[in-house]
Amino acid sequence: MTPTRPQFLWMYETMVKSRAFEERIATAYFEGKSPVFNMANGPIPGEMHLSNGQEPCAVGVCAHLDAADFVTATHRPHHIAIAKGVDLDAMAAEIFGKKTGLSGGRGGHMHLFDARVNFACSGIIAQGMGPAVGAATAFKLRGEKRVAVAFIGEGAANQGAFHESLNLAAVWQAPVVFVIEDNGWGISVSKAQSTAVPHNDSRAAAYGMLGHRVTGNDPAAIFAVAGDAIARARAGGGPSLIEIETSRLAGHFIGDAEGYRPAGEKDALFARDPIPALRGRLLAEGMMSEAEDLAIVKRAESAVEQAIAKARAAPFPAAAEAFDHVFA
Amino acid sequence: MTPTRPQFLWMYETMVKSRAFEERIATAYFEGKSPVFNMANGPIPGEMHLSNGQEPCAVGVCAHLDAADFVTATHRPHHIAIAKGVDLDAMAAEIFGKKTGLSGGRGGHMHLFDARVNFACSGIIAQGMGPAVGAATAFKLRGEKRVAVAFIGEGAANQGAFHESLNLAAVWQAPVVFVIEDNGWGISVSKAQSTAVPHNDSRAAAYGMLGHRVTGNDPAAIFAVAGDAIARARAGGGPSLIEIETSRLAGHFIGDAEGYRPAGEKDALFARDPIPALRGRLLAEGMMSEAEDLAIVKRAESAVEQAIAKARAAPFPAAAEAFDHVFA
Amino acid sequence: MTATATILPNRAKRNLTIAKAMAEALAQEMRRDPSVLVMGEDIAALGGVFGNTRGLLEEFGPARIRDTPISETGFIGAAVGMAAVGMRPVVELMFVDFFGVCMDAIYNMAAKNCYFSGGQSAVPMVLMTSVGGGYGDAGQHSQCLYGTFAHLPGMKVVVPSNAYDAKGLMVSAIRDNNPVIFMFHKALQGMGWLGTVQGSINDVPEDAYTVPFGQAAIARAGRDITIVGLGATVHLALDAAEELIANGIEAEVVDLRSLVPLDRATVNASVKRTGRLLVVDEDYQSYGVSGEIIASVVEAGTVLTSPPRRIAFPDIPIPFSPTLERPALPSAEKIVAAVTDMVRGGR
Amino acid sequence: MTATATILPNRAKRNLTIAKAMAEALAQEMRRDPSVLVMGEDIAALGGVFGNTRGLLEEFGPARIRDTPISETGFIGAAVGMAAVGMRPVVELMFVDFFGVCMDAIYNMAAKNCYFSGGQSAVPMVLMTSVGGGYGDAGQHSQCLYGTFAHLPGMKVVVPSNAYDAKGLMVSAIRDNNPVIFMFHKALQGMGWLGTVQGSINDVPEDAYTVPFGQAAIARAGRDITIVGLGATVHLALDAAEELIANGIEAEVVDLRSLVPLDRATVNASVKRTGRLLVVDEDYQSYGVSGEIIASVVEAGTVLTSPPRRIAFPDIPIPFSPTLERPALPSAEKIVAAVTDMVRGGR
Ligand SMILES: Cc1ncc(C[n+]2csc(CCOP(=O)(O)OP(=O)(O)O)c2C)c(N)n1
Ligand SMILES: Cc1ncc(C[n+]2csc(CCOP(=O)(O)OP(=O)(O)O)c2C)c(N)n1
Ligand SMILES: [Mg+2]
Ligand SMILES: [Mg+2]
Repeated sequence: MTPTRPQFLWMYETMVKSRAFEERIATAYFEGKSPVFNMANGPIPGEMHLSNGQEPCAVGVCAHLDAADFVTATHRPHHIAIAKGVDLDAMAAEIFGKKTGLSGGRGGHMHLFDARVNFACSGIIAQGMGPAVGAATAFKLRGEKRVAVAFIGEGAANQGAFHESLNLAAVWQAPVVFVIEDNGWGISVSKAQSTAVPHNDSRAAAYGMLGHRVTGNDPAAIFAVAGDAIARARAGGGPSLIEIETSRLAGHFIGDAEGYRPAGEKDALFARDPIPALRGRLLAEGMMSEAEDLAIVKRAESAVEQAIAKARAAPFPAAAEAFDHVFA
Repeated sequence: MTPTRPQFLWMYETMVKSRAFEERIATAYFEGKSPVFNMANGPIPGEMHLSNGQEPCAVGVCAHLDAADFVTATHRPHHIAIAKGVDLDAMAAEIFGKKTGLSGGRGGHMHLFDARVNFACSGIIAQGMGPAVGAATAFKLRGEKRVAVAFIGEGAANQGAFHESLNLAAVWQAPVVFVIEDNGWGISVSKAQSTAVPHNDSRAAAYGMLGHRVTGNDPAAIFAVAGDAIARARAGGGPSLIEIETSRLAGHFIGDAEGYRPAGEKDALFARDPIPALRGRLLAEGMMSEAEDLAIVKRAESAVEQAIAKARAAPFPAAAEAFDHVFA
Repeated sequence: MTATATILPNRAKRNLTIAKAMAEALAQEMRRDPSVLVMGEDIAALGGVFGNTRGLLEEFGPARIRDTPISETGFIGAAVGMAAVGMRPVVELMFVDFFGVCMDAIYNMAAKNCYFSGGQSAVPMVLMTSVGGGYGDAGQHSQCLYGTFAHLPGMKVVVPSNAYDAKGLMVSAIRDNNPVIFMFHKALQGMGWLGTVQGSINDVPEDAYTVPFGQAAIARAGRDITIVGLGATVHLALDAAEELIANGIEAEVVDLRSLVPLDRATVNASVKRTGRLLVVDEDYQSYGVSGEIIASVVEAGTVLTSPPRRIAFPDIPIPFSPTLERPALPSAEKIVAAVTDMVRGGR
Repeated sequence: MTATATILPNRAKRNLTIAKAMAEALAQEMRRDPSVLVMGEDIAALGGVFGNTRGLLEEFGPARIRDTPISETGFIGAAVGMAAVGMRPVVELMFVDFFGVCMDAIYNMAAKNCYFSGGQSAVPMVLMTSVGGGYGDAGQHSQCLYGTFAHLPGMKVVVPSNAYDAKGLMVSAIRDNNPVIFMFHKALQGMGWLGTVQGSINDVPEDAYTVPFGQAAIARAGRDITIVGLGATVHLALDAAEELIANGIEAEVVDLRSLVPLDRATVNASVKRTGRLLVVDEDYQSYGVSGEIIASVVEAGTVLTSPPRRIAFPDIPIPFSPTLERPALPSAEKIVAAVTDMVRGGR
């Protein structure tokens, strides 16, 4: 399955938008955090896990989804949220803790929920997997052609929920696709230190499931593999597992000095940044002109600028609102 | 690896002893529970999970272990405890809730502990696996030639702890062997209903681990496979996974009417009872005479009789003893 | 949620067990609402280890009555996802003692997703789970853990003491748009093999009805002391109250029925009338239900004639042997002794 | 376990953070006892997300300082097995909020195996885990869950408020033959990026010493009211006490230091002197620490001048936005207001 030109351009624009978003978030995050870096301060407090470098995973998969499909993301959710069509303004406002945020500032960056596009999160490693199996099972039960996708990191593939969810999905033949973003690290612990097999796609066999690995952090390759898996799920062909080789260009969270990385690793990753790579390909293959590129970048950046500006301008929730929505 | 004659005879005698034990326990369990079957009544209250039919798993594995090796068992632990050398008198007394029991009546039949022979239990599915990995890692760390074995049922192979423990064992190359007693059922749910793959040994590959399946519920075959795995672990060759086809000749617990079993299944299992099968083989191959058989059965039964008699005669713990040993 | 059953005047009594009342509520709600489904271990062909799903497989088939692998994190997580896309799953955690393998799905997702989503994504699910000891099932199969669940925000927690309440609370739970932990006590369940406290079997209207959450019941009125119980301890309190009459003491028994929301008003009003408070709880004593009830009463400024007391399971794992377990459990005898002491001027 | 440090008279002060005090305790015990080892996520090369294992990998190497996969059930279970064969593992659960993925290993095995084995098989292990919010980390990374752990029998639970106690409690924990849950509050940890309450940094003797469990500290003496706190709330109480002087109120501040065992005697004796009780807890309010402390005092028959009160985290998930989270947290301001009201004759 090869992306059409519009799909290529959508992927590109979404990646650019996602990266622009992360950059603006990083900038805002540092405000109020110097000279002393204290997570509690500034317009965005708390941990901040950026997705720089992992955009291909989000776009290659979400290109095949629409709002009715269900996605669960992790502690590192921005790129996926953006690719899934989560309202960018409300998402930015949520990250700034504002009343206009997706959940009025209750959730924050690790708990982005947008029911309109069936997007959910959990900050606990691998815990989004069970919900994805459940949503998919509901779709199957009701005879709907919707699918569910659970994103996790490669570190999460060693959590019990991974095993239980894959087995359950296979036993129930649920229309769900499990996507592992393999950036090689779980905070400071490398994949080799934590995972008994080189690649997690090989673990699909333990569930009689199809497993695929996509190398090169290439959106088109991801698009192809994810497209097959999602189409198969949608057609009643059951679940599958995809592991995508990707790169974490930011620290685990902002502030991570990454002293644990081997020398030179980070530079090598930057040299393979997937955004310039895709831009190069699109230009080289004549799918995008320089002018189109400029327009795309401008559009993406202005969407982000606008979202961030609105978020900054929005009011904070009142203290009493903390007590709302504990129960429905 | 073939059992020597003494090993064969030890396995046979241990199986006979284990079965005799279960039969005496069943008899005692029913006392006080008629005309109305109320689990709270009689000399042995609570749930009672018997191991009838699964003796080959215990003896085939434990034949390779000595007191220094660490074993974790499950809610169905008697056969394993007996094969591991847990003190039979203290074990019987524990099951009768007596002061002379392994833990003075605090644990009961699902919580048999005998530190003297490094035997531990958990009634929570698959939870003994992590401790086995830990004990094995400690042995490796200290340069001891001891191994650990975790027994679980095939239903437990779908629990998250299975995945985490196998991965951890493989990453740490711990001298541990995971043994699955596949009796085809997790209470009323068949293996096919719960497990995405036909055989769990295939799941070993997900951890870069050797996996074996032993069919036929045959102690000699189990002995051979377990012997290799344990020897390999002891020699520093790392963990492995063994799935053993076995049969649950009793209900899940005493009182289980087993209405969920397909017609005829139970009769077929009784026809393949491993104890007469082994007896037949030993007699046929001249490894045991009829007289020796009689002596073995007598010895086994009298050990059991004695243990049960002592247990019955022993005093109950005083109420105040409930407050002892909460902390060391 | 305030509708209660209209009991037809000449209707014959239908005395049901809690197990049957739960199964009936499930069946009726499943007929009414196609989004309701049941998942758990041994809940289909077996009808539930504790009988509360009996007959459902036959009527509703395996798509809606789903036996699961032994994967509590997986299938309780799945329930959260089902709820997110419009189903109303009822899941069973066979024994509450197993919460340790799946609590994240319960307390970090089911209980919080509504909040995290600012109300966009409610989690209408029921987790039914068996609690309680007294039948020799030892330390990993006999706990109540009421306090463990009630302490964590975002879940409603209900504990029926009888079949009427069980049916009505189950209907309320299924219709509620929030996660509800439905804790049924094994000694009240009506499974012969677990014995059955007879008081738990009572008249249950045939039609569906709701029992609202957050309304404690005065199980027995009395003026000398308020005994607060829940689930099985309500019956111990009632037995004790009956005996106490001989001592000239009239005890009021309050059945909490739900822990979240907690009906502090009814408890406080009762204690205001009686001036004395005894809490009887089968859960571990410290940092649990008994402390919360006492604190709620005294912080409200209610004046007590004698210091409040509690009878709870001591802070020890639950021992197996009946000679260890039974004396450690709350009992009518202990209640009688404590109440007598409190009313007759013990400290 | 009653030895306390001999502080040499002319010794220079060594003001340490809790993180450093914990790391020092670990290093000293590891030198002393080869059976001590440390496991957890990011505790080796990174030195622990919260700095409490910094330097250990360099000194003790990867066999004893073990980074783990993200498999809490696996490695905490492994610690139970290690303890069974003679090791003294110290494991880290990075945030207490993650207990839901591994609680069985903790409360059904670590906490009960000693009992189940009748004392044959002790479980000498330490589970260290970070707690607390206030820095915008939202609902799955900001909880305290003190009550959750303290409610379940078989584990000791300690909560240091300062570096001196942290070192001594850690040494005690490692030497204890039982599972000890060591809950360190992020705001006190001394990691710059989390801010640091300055009062948590104090003078720590170089040599190993123990702080015994079950002995609350009178962090400040006063005659008008007893404020009970633990961990971070001790400092809020101290700040409030300082302010209250201006109102002519002398508050006594009790630092519980351990929840299990709980030093009810010290709390009761203090309340007996002051006649008033305010509990300040950052954990969820209901069914937790605050209720237990209040119940413990009133059931002992201690006579109070005014009804006891509590300031705790409300029964809501922890919100992200600072304008929602901060007002929900306990604060010196809230304490001052409550105390003033209580002492100046509010109800
Ligand atoms: C159950 C659980 N354990 C630990 C953590 C802490 N934690 C947050 S992110 C992370 C690393 C995750 O690695 P990976 O799954 O590879 O995702 P990545 O961060 O690389 O995107 C850890 C250990 C957690 N959130 N949940
Ligand atoms: C985590 C957990 N879930 C459920 C149970 C209840 N339970 C006890 S035994 C059992 C079936 C176990 O099946 P299997 O592992 O195949 O062992 P078997 O009983 O066949 O020996 C179940 C579901 C439990 N003890 N622990
Ligand atoms: Mg990663
Ligand atoms: Mg089985």
